[in-house]
Amino acid sequence: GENNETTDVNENAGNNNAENNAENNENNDGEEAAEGDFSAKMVTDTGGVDDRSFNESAWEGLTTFNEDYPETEVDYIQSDDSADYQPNLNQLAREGTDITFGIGFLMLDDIRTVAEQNPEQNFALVDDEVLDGDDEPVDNVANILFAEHEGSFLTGVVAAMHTETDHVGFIGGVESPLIEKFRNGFEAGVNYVDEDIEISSQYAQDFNDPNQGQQIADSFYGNDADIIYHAAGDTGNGLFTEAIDRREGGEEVWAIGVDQDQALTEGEYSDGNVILTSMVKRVDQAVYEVAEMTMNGEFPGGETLEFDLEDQGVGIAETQDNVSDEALEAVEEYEAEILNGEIEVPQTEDELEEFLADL
Amino acid sequence: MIRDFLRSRAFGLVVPLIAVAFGLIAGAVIMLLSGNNPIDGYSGLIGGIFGDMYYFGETLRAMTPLILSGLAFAFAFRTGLLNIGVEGQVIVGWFAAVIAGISWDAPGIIHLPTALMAGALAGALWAFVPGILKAKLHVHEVIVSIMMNYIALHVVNSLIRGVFLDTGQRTAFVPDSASLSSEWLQGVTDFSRLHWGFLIALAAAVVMWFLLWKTKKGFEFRAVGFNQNASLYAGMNVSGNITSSMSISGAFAGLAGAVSGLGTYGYIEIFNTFTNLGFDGIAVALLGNSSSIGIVLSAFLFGGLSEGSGNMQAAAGVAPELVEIIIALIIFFVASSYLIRWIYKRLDSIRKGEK
Amino acid sequence: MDLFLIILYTIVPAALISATPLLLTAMGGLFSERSGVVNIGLEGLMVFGAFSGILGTLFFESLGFGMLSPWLGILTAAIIGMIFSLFHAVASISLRADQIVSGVALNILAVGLGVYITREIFDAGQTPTISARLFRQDVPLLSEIPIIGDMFFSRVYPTTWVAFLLVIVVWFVVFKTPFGLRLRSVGEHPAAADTMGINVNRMRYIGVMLSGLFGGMGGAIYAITAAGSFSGGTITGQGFMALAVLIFGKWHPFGAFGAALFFGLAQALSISAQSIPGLQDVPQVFMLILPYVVTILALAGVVGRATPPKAMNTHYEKGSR
Amino acid sequence: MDYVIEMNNIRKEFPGIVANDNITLQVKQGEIHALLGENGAGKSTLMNVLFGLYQPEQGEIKVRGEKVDVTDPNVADRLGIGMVHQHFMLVEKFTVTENIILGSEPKSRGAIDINKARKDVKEISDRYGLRVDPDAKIEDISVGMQQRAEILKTLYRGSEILIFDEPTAALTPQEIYELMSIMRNLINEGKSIILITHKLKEIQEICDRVTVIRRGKGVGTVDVEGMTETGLAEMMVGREVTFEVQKGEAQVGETVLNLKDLVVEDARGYDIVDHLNLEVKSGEILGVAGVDGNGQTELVEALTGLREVKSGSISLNNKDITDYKPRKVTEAGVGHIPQDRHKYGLVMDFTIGENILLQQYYQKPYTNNGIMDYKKLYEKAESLIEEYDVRTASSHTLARSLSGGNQQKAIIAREVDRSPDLLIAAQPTRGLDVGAIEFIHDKLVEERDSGKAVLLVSLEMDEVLNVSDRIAVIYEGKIVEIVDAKDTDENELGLLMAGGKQEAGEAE
Ligand SMILES: Nc1ncnc2c1ncn2[C@@H]1O[C@H](COP(=O)(O)OP(=O)(O)OP(=O)(O)O)[C@@H](O)[C@H]1O
Ligand SMILES: Nc1ncnc2c1ncn2[C@@H]1O[C@H](COP(=O)(O)OP(=O)(O)OP(=O)(O)O)[C@@H](O)[C@H]1O
Ligand SMILES: [Mg+2]
Ligand SMILES: [Mg+2]
Repeated sequence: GENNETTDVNENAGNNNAENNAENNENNDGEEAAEGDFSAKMVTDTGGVDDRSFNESAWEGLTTFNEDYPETEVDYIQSDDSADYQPNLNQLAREGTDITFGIGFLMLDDIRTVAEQNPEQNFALVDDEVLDGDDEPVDNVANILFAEHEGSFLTGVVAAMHTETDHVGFIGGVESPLIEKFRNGFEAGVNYVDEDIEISSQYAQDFNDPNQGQQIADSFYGNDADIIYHAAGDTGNGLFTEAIDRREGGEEVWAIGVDQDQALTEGEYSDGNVILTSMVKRVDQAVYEVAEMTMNGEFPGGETLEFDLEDQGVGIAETQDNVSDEALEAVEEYEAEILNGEIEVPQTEDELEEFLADL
Repeated sequence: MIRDFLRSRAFGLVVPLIAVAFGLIAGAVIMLLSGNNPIDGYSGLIGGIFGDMYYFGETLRAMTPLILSGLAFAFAFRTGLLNIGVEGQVIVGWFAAVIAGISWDAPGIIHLPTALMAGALAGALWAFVPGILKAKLHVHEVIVSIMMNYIALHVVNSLIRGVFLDTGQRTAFVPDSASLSSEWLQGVTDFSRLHWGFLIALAAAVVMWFLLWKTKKGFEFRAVGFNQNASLYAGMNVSGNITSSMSISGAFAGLAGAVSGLGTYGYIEIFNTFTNLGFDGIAVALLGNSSSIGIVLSAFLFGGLSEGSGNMQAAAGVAPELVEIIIALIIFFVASSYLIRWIYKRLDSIRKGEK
Repeated sequence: MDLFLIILYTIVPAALISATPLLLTAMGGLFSERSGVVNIGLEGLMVFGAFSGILGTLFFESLGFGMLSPWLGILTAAIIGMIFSLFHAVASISLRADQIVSGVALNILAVGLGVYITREIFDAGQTPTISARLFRQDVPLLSEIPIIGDMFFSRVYPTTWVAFLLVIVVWFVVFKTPFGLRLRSVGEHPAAADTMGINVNRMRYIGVMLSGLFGGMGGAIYAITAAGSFSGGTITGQGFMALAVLIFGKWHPFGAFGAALFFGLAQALSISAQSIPGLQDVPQVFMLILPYVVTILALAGVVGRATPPKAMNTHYEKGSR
Repeated sequence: MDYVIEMNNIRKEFPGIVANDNITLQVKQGEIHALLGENGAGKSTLMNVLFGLYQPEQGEIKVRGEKVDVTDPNVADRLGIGMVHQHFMLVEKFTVTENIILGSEPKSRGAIDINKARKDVKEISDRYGLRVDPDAKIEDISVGMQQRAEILKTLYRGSEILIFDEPTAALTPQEIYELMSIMRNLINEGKSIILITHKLKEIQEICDRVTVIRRGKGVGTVDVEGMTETGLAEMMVGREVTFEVQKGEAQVGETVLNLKDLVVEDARGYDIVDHLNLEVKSGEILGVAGVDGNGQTELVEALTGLREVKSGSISLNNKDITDYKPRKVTEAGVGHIPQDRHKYGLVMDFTIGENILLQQYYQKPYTNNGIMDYKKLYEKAESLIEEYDVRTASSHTLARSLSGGNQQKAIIAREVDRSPDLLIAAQPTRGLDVGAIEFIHDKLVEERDSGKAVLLVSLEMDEVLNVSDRIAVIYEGKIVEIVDAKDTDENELGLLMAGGKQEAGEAE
């Protein structure tokens, strides 16, 4: 029964020194375990726990948490379709799970319903904000958001620094406000570096169609774009396929990955990797932190935690073999500008227009 | 004696039961081979179906649209048509029902029926296209309905995205006056999402049975399904019957979407892929031998297995895909009832030989 | 005119890429349905082909076969597809199951089994990405031909050309050889074939197994060229599209070739539309549904009635009429 | 005695029925041996046993004195046995040549050597006088040519012993005549033939000996010479059969059907019924005689609303019914026994009860306000099944499982029971045995005697001559002559059917 009043998002999210917390809580933990193991579990969306994207990342967060606190119990349930979300969330709640994570904004409504039905249980939603009928936050739900636009801005910067043709591309999965954040941030980043760089962008309207991803990439590269960023799930694999293919044919093209450091699993070709960089979203870290806070009796219920550049919740991938020093310097520079508020990265179409107008 | 039994109704029930048993045994073997404990797996599965009122309610909830999409396929099948387009009809039915729910206000007694009707009508309209093309131009209904599935997906998604988007990927919620959800049903099932759509689905099963086997139209639908020439000879309107039986099939499918939209979800979201309700409906119908009772029972099996699979994974660590394998094998064994009959005859003659 | 050519240069190669797996799988369906066995299970055959193609490629990669691996992967998929199709064959031929029912079961089984095994092997719902890939190449000499060369022979996957050659082979086998004549006779009038001493069920087994072989290749080529890995979502509906291609092509190899190409073109056009002046302003949804609408229109208007093999979806028992 | 074929004590059972019960059949070298029996007597079964399609439970088969085990058609083929099946075993979409070579195709470099095949077919067909077009598709050629293709199939394989199962059932008189001479050719070439037919005349004309079977049992084998038709029929049925249709004078009344300048197109858009005029009066049976393909099928289809009328008019009881839909035609008082009972006459997967009410299901008392009363439907069906002696296990049996004769009886029950003013009977006795034929002919006469008009369309000259009161001869879509049945004979009819009158007219 942790009762938290709504607190300032940033204030709370700023309190994210994971390692510090981990150490502080070693002692605490023994007591908790005596009362009964602390359990943190998650419900995946239909992508599954090994989607090489945020489900997988979230699960990594929980497993790391479990490694750090071996007395705790972590687990996940996989959803085969969106009708499963509610029963799965419910199942965990009924088991008395101390904190149940719903991964993905698709679970928004289900988590609200289940949270209302189980007011004693704690929940957290990744990628969206749960509000009740009166648009008020729900007490037993923590909301985890990411500043994807900020991370995408930085990949836009990298793309702008690397393009030889002054033409880059963006492939989106299904058009939605979330994916728009990626696109607007990216475009802002590219044009912030150089207003004259052309940006092609297209939605596949499908997260699961690599064939289409390849064809879109083909048409972008064919029209002289040399770097393409994707926020399109499996569809994005088609982008990598096309990039590899063109690389093997001697063309100097690049792809930019999303969510995880995709160069670790994708993009290899005979002479290196076609992935220039990736926009990483640290779902693992967010999940870890929220689990830890809950365990320590600091469940951020009713709050919205935005993980942004500042808390290193988003950013460019660690694999930087392909990124020029120049570009890295620029990234660092702009990152600082974002952090100190000089740059306000646009999230929506309207904000982007304003942003571009102001350049 | 054996011949009579093999032909009897009782045997008609025995076959699916044996098939289910075979399917479960095969599932157990697969679990063993992959290093899982079948007893744990199955107790998790059964717990996830009957374990408590919540799970049971969820199972009934899951089977609701499957009954309707099964009826949709079965109705067309009985009248000689292969409606592979149930999936698309479900999607447009879902969409139309939700839009009818959110776009105006009325007392529940008017609002809810209109929304349901809108769903059924949209499904019917979607099925009308392959129906009329088949009737008038002899275009193969299978391809047209496959194409209509994709068209439904893209058109509905783009309408949601462009016109009806509320937050995230979905529309606004339908108001209570257009909602099928029932606090009472949720109450007795411990907050499951069981809703009035369940009763609608059961009623629809009765309707299909009645329509096919008790009405004049049903007589004609079946006749046209079996022999168009003889039906023409007997004065029936062949192309009219093809078009209407396809549309009726689509109406069932549209209702399947409508009850999902108005009951389980309360909204429609941008679909990342197909809902699979339609494709599963094909399997439900075939497993249920395209009869109303059979469909209700096989929808229960489908709903139960897929609901229970979550618990099976949680309790015994068995991948939920196992359930799909089991379902496929059950369908296989039911379809191959010849095998079961053959084994039965063999056993019987061995027994006789010993006497 | 120039613009038109430029459009063709973009969409024709793209069309060839999407047409290839559909076409191969449709060839498989052709063998099966020409022998009288309906094959709604093409989807499942592609799924299993994609699964075994990726698995095979990964396996041969790990043995150090290098760039040969994807080809061996495709071969693996063909063989495993053939074995997997026995499920449909045994059920619908020997056990007299309804062919449609059995095909639907095959589809469900393929996804279930493919993902289940994937989980068992990789402890994940999807396989790792293959690193040995097939690459698009210019066809020597032919790509030098003006206009046509750039459209059809530049930057194509070698699998596309293998597929096209196979279409000719299929045509030859089905329409020019004794085997083909017998296969077709079994699909048209099994009793007649039986009286001519042809083993009806054996021909049908062969027909279905060939559908497994081609469907497996189709799925594998899709997975290897486009996706690079296998998961439950790799094949979503391509098998049904292949079925449509088969029917649209009136159960004829060249008809299916035309249908697959037509379909590929419509799809490629829908994707490239955004970079084509004049089409840019058309709302995307119209472009997305274009391939499907055009197919329906073509069926309704130009192509008209397609008569399936007469004995399709029937069982043959000796002496029955 | 040297028999080419000896089938001794053959027994073949099907679930619930003994189709062949201890039957013995011995065929001499070089003879045409008839096999005679009612529908369902077991003739086809016996031949399928000989051809290796069925395995007998008991009995032995000797070919040229040697005991053989015919396990499948390939064995029969090797033994030189070929069979022309009752239901054609031809692939409709294949060409004649393809059908003939199927299963033993000449090859060159892996492909079918189609040129050699065509040449071989041509050679054999010339040798036996079997005119066929080797490149024509089966679906495009006449039944007679299909028949010849069937025969060629056996000859191509070098069969010495040929089985013909009811080869003449679907042939026109000309084609039958041609077939007879082909059979004689074959005998002259040293082959032996087993012929199954229901037409006693044919047996008398061409066969040497005849084996009769009744209900699965052998009745005996006799020389044809010295046997009368009546004798054969009695042997077969086990009772006396009358061939003359018993009927009194026609009591002719008002005109019921009146066709004026009727033009109907066939599928290819050709005026196959060409300004046809015809009247049928109550109380008479008007027979339409003609060679197949002279517009009979299209005429009947136009009359019953199944085909569009291009011009001209149809009136029934002085009411114009041109272009009525089938149901309105039926309700106006027309009954129709269709030529193709499987295509139009029956829904094979419906029960026999549902089929018997196929024209009335929608009326009271079977349907009330759109709701069917199946109890009433089956009650009615059962009384008709009884009245028309339809042999079926029950009214709930699927039509598919009835024998042809009984299926036809069910159709007749349905059409006659409604007591239509005009009964159109198209080839009502095709393929039926004499008992069934007798029954159907009696029913037609009964209708006529109760003051109805009957239009009988038949390709069988005997039937037309025996049953009709007046005969209209159709040639190239026109009625070229109407004669009184009493005043004409086969010769005159044959001449008229071949267009004799027109030629005579043109010559004038
Ligand atoms: N495939 C079968 N399965 C079961 N019973 C059969 C089968 N074929 C024939 N019969 C039975 O065997 C009996 C003999 O049938 P058969 O076809 O040999 O008769 P037939 O003398 O050729 O008749 P028809 O003159 O009508 O051709 C039938 O009455 C039927 O009961
Ligand atoms: N495959 C079968 N299975 C069971 N019974 C059969 C089968 N084939 C035929 N029969 C039975 O055989 C009997 C006679 O059939 P058959 O087809 O020989 O009659 P028919 O008068 O020759 O018909 P047709 O005019 O169509 O040739 C029927 O009573 C039918 O029930
Ligand atoms: Mg017979
Ligand atoms: Mg017969």
